[in-house]
Amino acid sequence: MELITVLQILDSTVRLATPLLLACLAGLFSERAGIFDIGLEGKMLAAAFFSAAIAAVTGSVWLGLGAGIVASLALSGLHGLAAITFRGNQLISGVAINFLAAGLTVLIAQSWFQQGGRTPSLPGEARFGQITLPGAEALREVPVLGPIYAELISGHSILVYVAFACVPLTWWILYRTRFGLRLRAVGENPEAVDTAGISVVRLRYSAVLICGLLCGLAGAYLATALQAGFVQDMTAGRGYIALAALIFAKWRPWHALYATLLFGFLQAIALRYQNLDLGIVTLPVQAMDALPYILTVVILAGFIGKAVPPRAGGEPYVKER
Amino acid sequence: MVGRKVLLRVEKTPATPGKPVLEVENLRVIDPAGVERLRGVSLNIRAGEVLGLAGVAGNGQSELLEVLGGMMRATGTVRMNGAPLDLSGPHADGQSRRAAGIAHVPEDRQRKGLIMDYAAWENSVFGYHRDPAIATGPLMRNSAILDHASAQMQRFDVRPPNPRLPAKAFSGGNQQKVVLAREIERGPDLLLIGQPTRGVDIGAIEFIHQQIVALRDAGKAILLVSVELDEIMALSDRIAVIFDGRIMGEVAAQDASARELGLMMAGVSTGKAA
Amino acid sequence: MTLMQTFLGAAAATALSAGAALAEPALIFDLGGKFDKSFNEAAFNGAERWKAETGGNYLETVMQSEAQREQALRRFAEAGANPIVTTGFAMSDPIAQVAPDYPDTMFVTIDGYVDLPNVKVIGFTEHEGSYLVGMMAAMASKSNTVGFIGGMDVPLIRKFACGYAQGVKAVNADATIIANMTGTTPAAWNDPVKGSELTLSQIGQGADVIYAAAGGTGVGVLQTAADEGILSIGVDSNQNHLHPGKVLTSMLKRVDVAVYNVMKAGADLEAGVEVLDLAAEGVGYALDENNASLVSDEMKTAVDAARAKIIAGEIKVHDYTSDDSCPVLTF
Amino acid sequence: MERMPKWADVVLIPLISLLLAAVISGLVILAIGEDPINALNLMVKGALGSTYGWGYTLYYATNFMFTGLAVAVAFHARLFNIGGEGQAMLGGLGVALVCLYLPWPHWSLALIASTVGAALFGAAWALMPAVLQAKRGSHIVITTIMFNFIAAAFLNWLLVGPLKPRGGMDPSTARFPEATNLPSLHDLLAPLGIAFSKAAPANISFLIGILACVLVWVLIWRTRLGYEIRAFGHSEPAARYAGISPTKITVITMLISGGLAGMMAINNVMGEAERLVLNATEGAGFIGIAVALMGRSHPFGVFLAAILFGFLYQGGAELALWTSIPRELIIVIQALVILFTGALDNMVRIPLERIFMALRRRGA
Repeated sequence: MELITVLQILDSTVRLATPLLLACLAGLFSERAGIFDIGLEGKMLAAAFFSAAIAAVTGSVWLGLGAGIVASLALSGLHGLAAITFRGNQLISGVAINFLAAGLTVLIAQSWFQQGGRTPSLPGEARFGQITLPGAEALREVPVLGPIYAELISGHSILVYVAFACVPLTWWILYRTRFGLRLRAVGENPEAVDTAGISVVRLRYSAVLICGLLCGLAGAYLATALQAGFVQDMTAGRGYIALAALIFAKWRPWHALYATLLFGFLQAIALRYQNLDLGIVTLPVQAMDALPYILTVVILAGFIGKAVPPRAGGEPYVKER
Repeated sequence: MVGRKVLLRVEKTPATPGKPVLEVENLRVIDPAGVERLRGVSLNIRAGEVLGLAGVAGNGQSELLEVLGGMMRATGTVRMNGAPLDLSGPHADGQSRRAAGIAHVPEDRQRKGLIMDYAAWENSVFGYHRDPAIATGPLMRNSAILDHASAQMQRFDVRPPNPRLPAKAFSGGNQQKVVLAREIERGPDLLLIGQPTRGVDIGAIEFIHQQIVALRDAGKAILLVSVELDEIMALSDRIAVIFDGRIMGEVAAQDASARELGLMMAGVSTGKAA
Repeated sequence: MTLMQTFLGAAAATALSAGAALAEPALIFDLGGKFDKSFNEAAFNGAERWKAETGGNYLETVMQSEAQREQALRRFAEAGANPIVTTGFAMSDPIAQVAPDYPDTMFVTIDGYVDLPNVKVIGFTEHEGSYLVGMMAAMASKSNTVGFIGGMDVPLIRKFACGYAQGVKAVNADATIIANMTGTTPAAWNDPVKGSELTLSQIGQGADVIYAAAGGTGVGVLQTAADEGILSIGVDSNQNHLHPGKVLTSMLKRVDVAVYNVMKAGADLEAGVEVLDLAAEGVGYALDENNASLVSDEMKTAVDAARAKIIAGEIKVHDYTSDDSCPVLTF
Repeated sequence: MERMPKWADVVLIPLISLLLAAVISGLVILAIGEDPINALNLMVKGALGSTYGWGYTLYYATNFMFTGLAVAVAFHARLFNIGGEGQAMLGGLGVALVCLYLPWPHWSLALIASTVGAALFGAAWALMPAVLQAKRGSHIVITTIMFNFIAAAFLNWLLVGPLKPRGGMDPSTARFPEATNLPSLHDLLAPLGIAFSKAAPANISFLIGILACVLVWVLIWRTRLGYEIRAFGHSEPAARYAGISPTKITVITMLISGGLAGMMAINNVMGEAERLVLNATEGAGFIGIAVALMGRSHPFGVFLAAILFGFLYQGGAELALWTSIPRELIIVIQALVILFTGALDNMVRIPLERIFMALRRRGA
């Protein structure tokens, strides 16, 4: 394969991995604090719709981004209410949120724009444009490194750079701040955190809201950067792939980056090639679509190291009286 | 606590031990975290005697009960009526233990001995629900079980004697009576009983103790585990002390002093080890 | 049930009239949706034109999944709608199942094929229209590489691709044609993300004009082509206005005319097969103020000449579906 | 002590949850500028106002009975089988293979074989997640979600490839032979002199659905296996104490659950479509979650909740035809039911318990 083809596939990998990465880090915060979240998909979808709708109405992508984050935070708040305050089943709450978002976005979109559950296509200023990094054009002619810099590293929307910056930031928050220490502790042993006089409820709500914020970015990226508007069910299972990536990464930030890049790469390949000829076998596109899930099951089966979730995950914390 | 001491003078005749029922040799358990919980325990119990196992909670007595009850895997040898028990294979489970004549009143009756949401009658066959006598093919004979439970509750003075109430609706003592009734009415050769009176009201304590003694007098072997030293001393014929997964020593009940047992429980060897 | 109705009786007036909507035409849009800016939207426009001109009313629904097709047909037939117009080849099989149960109702399939006495089949000569826009693509291309992005990989879409490729080769026998299909399921009609990625891929391979015959997926193709500064060609509806000055032309497939005509004919509609070709203006290319600057006089002359020759039978454009093969393009 | 009477738990709480969901749905309808009363009226008329409407309502209800029972059985063992969708898809494959590749002299024999085929394929799809949960402790929710996607990709591949008949354009199998077509309610009721719509797809599978409800009731409350499943669901340590193998119960329960989900295919694939199409399940596997929660995992409750959701589904489809309310309204209602009866159960329960406690104190 030529360098330019490889670069294009990698470029596409970066674009497609970005929403997965943001959602995966979102899930990481929530689950590290002991709140399972299978509602990533729904939050992303709601954010995608509201960011596109507000961007379309106001013409400002930044207002759109804000609206997307607010929508995602609202659903996060609902999840927190169910999972933390009312100590309900976190999984069921996540399922409900996914359906709520799937239904409401279309319902509202239809009533608002009357375009069969879409938003109008966004014009230039209502979208995140591509950022050309300094020197990209000048360096383009440099062999190998030039194209890599100009094609692969430069020329993405701001949210892509934000997403990648979130990885070290997440690592730093989790492992280098007191908040991060407590957050991890509350996911492993909430009793101990409680005994230390720290509010389990407040910690868990913060985690859930950070999750909402990141899902909001992911959704807004889909609708206002990757695409120019919202279409029905545009997340297309990305929330679940992010969840799979989270397991794949064993709830660690840097590994989340690698896992989402891998899954983004698989998507990029599946988008370009209907059938992938590997010489010996021809892999149908469906196999590539299913590959992230199959890999996750393999990981779960423990054939490639065991994925152990945070110990207190999924259990509502009931204070001993 | 003063009143309790008075109550603990259990009326009983000297034991007349028969043939060995349970023989335990070199039993070892390593928990999932890699910590050795039982470090080569050996003991035996004969028909018609109560062996009390004294010890501070967390020194391996729970693991011993769970291994003998079929809830935990172990290595070593255990013989029941001379026949070896499966400690780590497919038959290391509660059903096989019951078939071998072992009954078990678990320490944590609310989490293990009972299903708190099941009605008393459903709990009255818990663990014995595969008994062909209470089933027709795959179906359970619920009305027969209900009648049987009702009668059993009368005999064991469970209050209120309503078999349709869920287990969680009963007081601690009455819950324990439901468990005890279930475990001893079938006449097991060996009864494992852990913390028989924890969280049980005074009236029920006396009743439960009488039942244990009556079972002994009927020629059954009993392994009693309790953190209440008084209870151990009042009910046992022989007392073994466990510390850090090892048997520190064993004394006849009539020779035992609380001080000596207390030292052994703290890990101090008194030189009288059996 | 009766209690419920009594209880709710007061508000029932509008509901009752809805159920009694007799002999109104009905329109069933295929997966991809009514606002795909392309195939289904053309049908919608036709129906709206009929509505505006006649003041009549029509029933409509949009397919959400494969499994709903039969129910939608039956529901409209039960409600007395006539004719029932459907878009997309996938309705063939459900119509074949349902139509015999309602012999007095006329069913119309656009792009499908059902041989029954109460079914009207409307087809188009998409290969001819595609041939014309293929010529334009070849003339507009500077890199001598043009692209084609299809929706679901079915013979019908290959028919588009093959006609297009023949048009390209007619102008420039050395031109390279890159053809991709979005997918193998109906989801391929509505996957703008994938459309966008395929566009980038084709641009990477040198394409500077890309023809999208992919329903809603094409929206992503046209968007990305405009973003990346190359030309695109729309399909079915006139899509020139989506990105003025950046869409070379659109291959018109007058689904709107077809829908308008059958609705106008109403219950008098006759069964049988009707093929709307170049001569009938069933297919063609779009020229308006949005692409006027892109279409040179030379281009227009050449294409119009070819159009006349095709109608006259002097140029034969090979139809992929006639023998499931294409002489100038391999898939 | 019981904090409130059993009837309150079984009847009152679901009703209040449903009411909350209905009120919020009504507000949503108001918000998009439609009249909720009119909408409800349309739904009632469309779903229950004719035998045609009933035919569709019962057809959907049959789907939801199977998927609802599937989720309910797993719930009894405290397993959350979110994979009903994938299991039902595979069930469809089972039915398709049985109907297409074996010769059948009569529909009754084909139905028996298809039911077995559907159950086996559905159960097989639940096997891996069950084993992983039992042996490896991998969370069954995650694995069943993954298996839903894998099932979708697998069927996608089959339907555009190996199973698509020659010359077919859309991704589906060939039509099943005439002999495998199931009698519809129209055919079944005609001998009794009841005129039932010929067009509606409700068929004999509805009766099998009811039978499945009864059998699941027997299984859960009358058999040793059911006793063990429930015991395991209430307390795993207690189950181990009683000699109930957690591994065995997890696997068996999931096999039953997957089998039930798979059996849905005799209704939608064999009874209605008479061929296997893409996405034949239409989300019924997920609606099973709402149905099981609403029905308190009791087969009779599942039956009622399935009818309710059948009504919502058919009524919602009617709404989409006659008003500008999209069909997605059903998804919103479904989400709200899951939210209130599942995740926010305590929000309804805690105040209600307080009321009952207060009433009891006053009464005492």
